[in-house]
Amino acid sequence: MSFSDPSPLSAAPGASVRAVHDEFHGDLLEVSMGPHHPSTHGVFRMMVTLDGETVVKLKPVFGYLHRNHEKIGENTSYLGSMPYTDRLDYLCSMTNNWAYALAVEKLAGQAVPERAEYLRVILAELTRLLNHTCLAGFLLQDCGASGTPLMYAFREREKILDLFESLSGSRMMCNYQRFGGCRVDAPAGWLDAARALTDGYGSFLDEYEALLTGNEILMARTQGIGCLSAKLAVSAGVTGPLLRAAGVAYDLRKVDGYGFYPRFDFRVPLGAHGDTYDRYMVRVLEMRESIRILQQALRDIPAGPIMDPKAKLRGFRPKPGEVYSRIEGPKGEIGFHLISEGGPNPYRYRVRPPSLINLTILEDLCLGHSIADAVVILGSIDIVLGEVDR
Amino acid sequence: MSPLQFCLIFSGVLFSVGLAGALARSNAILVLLGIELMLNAANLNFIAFWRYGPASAPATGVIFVIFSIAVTAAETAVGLALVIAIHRHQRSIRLQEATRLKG
Amino acid sequence: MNAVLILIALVTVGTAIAAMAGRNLLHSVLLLALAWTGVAAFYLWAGAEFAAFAQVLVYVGAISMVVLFAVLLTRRSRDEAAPGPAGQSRALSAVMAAAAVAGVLVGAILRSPLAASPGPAPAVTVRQLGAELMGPYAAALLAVGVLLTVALIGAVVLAAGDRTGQPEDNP
Amino acid sequence: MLGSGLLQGLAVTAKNFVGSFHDPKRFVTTQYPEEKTRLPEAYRNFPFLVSENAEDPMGTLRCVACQICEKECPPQCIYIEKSKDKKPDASGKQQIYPAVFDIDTAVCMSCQICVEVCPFDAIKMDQVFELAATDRFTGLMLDRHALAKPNSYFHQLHPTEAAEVDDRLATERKAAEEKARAAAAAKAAAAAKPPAVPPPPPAVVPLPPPVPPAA
Amino acid sequence: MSAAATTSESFLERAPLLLRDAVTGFLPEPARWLANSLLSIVAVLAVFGLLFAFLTLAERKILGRVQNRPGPNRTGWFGLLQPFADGIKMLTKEDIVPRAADQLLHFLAPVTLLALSILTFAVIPYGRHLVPVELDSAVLYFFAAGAATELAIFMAGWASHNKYALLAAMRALAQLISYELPLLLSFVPVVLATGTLSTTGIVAAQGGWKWHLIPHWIVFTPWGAAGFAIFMVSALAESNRSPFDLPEAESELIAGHLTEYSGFKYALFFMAEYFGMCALSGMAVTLFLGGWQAPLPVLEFIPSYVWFAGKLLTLLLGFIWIRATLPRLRIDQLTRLAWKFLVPLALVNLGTAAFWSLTSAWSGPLQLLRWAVALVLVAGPFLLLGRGLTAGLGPRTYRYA
Repeated sequence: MSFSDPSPLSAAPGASVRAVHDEFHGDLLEVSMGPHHPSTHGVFRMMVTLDGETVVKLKPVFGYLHRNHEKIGENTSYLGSMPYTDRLDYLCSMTNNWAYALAVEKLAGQAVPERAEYLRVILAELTRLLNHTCLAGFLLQDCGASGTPLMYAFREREKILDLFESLSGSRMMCNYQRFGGCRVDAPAGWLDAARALTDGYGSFLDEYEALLTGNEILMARTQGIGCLSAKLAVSAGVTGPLLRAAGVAYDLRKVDGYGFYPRFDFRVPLGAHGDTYDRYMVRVLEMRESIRILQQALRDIPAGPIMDPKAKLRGFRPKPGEVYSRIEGPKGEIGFHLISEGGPNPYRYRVRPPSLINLTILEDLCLGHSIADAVVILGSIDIVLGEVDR
Repeated sequence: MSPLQFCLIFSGVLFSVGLAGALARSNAILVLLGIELMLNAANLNFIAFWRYGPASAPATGVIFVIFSIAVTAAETAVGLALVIAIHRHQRSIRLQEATRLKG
Repeated sequence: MNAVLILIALVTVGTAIAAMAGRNLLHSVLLLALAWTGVAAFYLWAGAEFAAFAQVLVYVGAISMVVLFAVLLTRRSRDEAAPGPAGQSRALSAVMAAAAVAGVLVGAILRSPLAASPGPAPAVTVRQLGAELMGPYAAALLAVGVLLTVALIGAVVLAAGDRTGQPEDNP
Repeated sequence: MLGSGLLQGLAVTAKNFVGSFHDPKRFVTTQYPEEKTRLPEAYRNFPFLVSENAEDPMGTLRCVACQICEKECPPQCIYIEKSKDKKPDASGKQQIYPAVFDIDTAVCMSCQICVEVCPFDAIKMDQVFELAATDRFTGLMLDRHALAKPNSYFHQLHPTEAAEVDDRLATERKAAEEKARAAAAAKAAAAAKPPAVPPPPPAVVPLPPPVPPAA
Repeated sequence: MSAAATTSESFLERAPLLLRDAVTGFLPEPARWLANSLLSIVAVLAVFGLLFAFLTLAERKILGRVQNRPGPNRTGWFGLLQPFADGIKMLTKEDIVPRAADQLLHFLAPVTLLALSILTFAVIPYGRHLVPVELDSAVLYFFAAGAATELAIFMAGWASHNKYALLAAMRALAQLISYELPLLLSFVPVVLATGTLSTTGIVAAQGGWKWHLIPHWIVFTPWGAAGFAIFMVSALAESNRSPFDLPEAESELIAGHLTEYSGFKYALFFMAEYFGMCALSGMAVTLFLGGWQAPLPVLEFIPSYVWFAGKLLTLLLGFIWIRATLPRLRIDQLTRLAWKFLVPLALVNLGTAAFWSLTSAWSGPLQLLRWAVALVLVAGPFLLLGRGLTAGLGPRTYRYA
């Protein structure tokens, strides 16, 4: 009987599942969750085999949102792929832009002015705030809170989106970075607005944590659920907050030190258990660190040009070569692999999508937990189907 | 036919229906339910005699029924636990196949 | 009031027969819940209010739930497919035996000089019941309490099975 | 203690409930059709073609049908056909003009790359987002008549950018005039003909009065 | 509605009775009884039907405000016509029955559920003279009718022939079996203290004030407060409200047992859920909050039914507030909460109540001792069991690389 599962804390993921399975052989229920399901975060499908309410098998099915992104990238000019990267992880277009711009700049040996680098850091950290805030909201929605945390998260997200809109012209599909800088300079008052938002964000996080972090129901629903061991995380190529929640200190901002990150003082929070609660808390703590980075960057940002004067917009043809460039996106390592043959289009264009690679461990995390936990674990992995399916 | 007789016949018929079910069906749960029905028929008698019978202590019949209901609840709980245990061992709740005492 | 009594009897016996004869186990359980409600209606008709509500609470509210739960837990068992010839003959003999019992009972009841006392239903309040239970029947009450506790524990032990003995195989 | 976290959460929601009645920082929704948020200047939606003159939009389009935007458009939603003949543009110069200029807004992804690559500042981003149509094939396919908007409209939408563009165009035009004049002078000098050519008439077209945008 | 009003009471207090007599007074005696019963049925249905309509609106408005948005405000003044617009929408929607469904049960489930939840309204005393049916064992009747509602939810889940609905049916059963017990155990001390199972008797026993200030409501005793808390938690679970809305957990099971219901049948489920919530809240008011009794002697001029309505609405708002805040439990946690926390707590509470009623004669310093012992008996098990329940859970500290 599945209702008498004594304590999920004691069981490693998948432990004794097979034994239970054998005992009730033939009593399994196969449920297709998705592609239209309220909590699969898009058109994603989980073929779940249930014993009572316990997941004994889970097969993720995706590709419903496949758009041929990489092939289009090989047939579009370098610049023309930039707006498509917005649509990979549509919550984090700024970091996608940056990762792509960084790859092309590396390919073309393009320098970036200082102000643009600062702006990129600011925008990336704002994106991280935005993404983690949304994730916390969605995670709680998956836990069954009737929309309240999600609405608070969206209220704050709107403020960041307003900033993006007044800077780039679009809330989500920013298309802001260019090879050699940023497209336009921040309008008058933008940096002050960003400063005000950054200063107020801490109090929002305090309130949000008061609502949720100490909540016994949330702790019962997330602690000890979906434990990801550091070993599995590393061998599966998991990156981002998931990896850090599993206790592995790996943050590309520290490891690669790309952009101007080495100039800023920030810490990398690490979890000890690798469970859903750690994944949630690591993100909350990362947001607090992001606020610190933002405060430093907004204090130090210099005046100056936003675009390298040598950068070419039209007729951009990098010399032949091959690069892989990556940054620490909010969801993990987002990387672009480009091969140029000297033409206006890349010969090969390949994305390393963090969502997809993090999603591969879904079954390992879910086995032995109940169907309600599977939904929460999926939420804590933080996927965006635009990026998974591309 | 006096009302008491009618009530007793009602109870007797209900008892027979339960008996028929308990004997005829091979599904353990249904057999259990047939027995429940027979117990209910007995309870009906208590109330019928309490209502029409010669006056005794005012609450005797009702108290008997209450005790009976409590005992039935216990019986069902144990019976169904047995059914589940049988199901676990035999993959079936047909009583004909539950022939072994040890699983 | 006799019309009400006849109606109650007909509904109760009818649902009971349908439940016992039915093919669908779940329908049987739901019909039986109805039959139990009919019995409760009889208690109510007879004036035993407390017993009627207790009957509904225990039978419809608890026992039928537990039975349904058991039905769902054992729903994939390979039986009830088609009763073989052995099953049919058994059913026939069972019905005959039950009919014989019914015949004996009804005959006996009809022959017996059972005159109903014409008086009104004996009134019994909850307070009276409580006093009786705590007074003359206190020992029986304790015994039932012990029985229920033992049954509960026994049921848990039986249903829980021997999960602890299984090897923990970590994949 | 069990329950303290729950009570804390209840306190937060109660605070928000009360706050939604008096605190505009908490109560952030706007009642959309009646009440509209102010769009930032940078806001972009779909492209439009800038014409110098509101009275004669087709005659004064800045677009010279060079087809760079058509080529650069990532989703390829622009279709241009060059004219066979030449017509005078706003400055009176003979120019090729777009005989056909269609943008399929059902395909357009508002990336603004056409605006960035246009060397003539002829295509800019509009801010009208209430574009619902009953026919998805023709209703969202905008031709050059639907796309042409006067420069004054551009000034209304993006005043900073429009001023910059006007400045730049004016300087370019002046430089072109200077160059033309210099070339003419050189030519005259080379021809060594004493009577100097009179300077050409000023080519600046007065801006039309601002018209309200078609809402 | 029975019990003759004494003329010494205020006009407003007697107003419903006068109204009833004005309508049915001319009828001869047996017909009058029938007409009176019908009238009370109509009155209960009308009042609670309207309450249901506006409760849905209030819930959406309050949820909206908690979430910093206005809630429905387009239909009518402040969205007041929203429930009626919803009703029309529900009525005009297509009624879809899956082909593989058990047609009869699929139809019967919402009807049974609604009928049973309306039955529970019969024994609640809405005011001094407003009790539709006076029964000697009214509380038992209430819970007998309420217990059967979960059967209907099971029917809905099973008859839909849908995997989500089946899972929901299993959950509904597990939930019912688990929470029936603490619900019943939590009010046993009340019966013990008042010595009656009749709702009118229980309310009457809570009349009067200590020092003309503190009402004799059961909730103002240590065991009463604990019992009230247990009752309300179990009532949340029994009425399938958040955080115990597992049968219709939308993030896991789409809509649970409602997945295959549409149109008016869906509306019936919705209505039954709210009726069940109202009935359980009404019972909580009756058992623990003094029913229709006024909180202060000086406030007695306000009619009793107004007090009842006020208390009822307060509890309902509490339900909504909780829904706006808390995430959902998991099914095993739900059952564990019932069996390992609420049931033992309720049993200990029974002992506390027994102690309380045995020591009712204590006075002076002994009175303080009585309070102290009772408080320890309430708080001690709560803390101990709570620690057991949340073992291994707690806030964590994090290290930084």
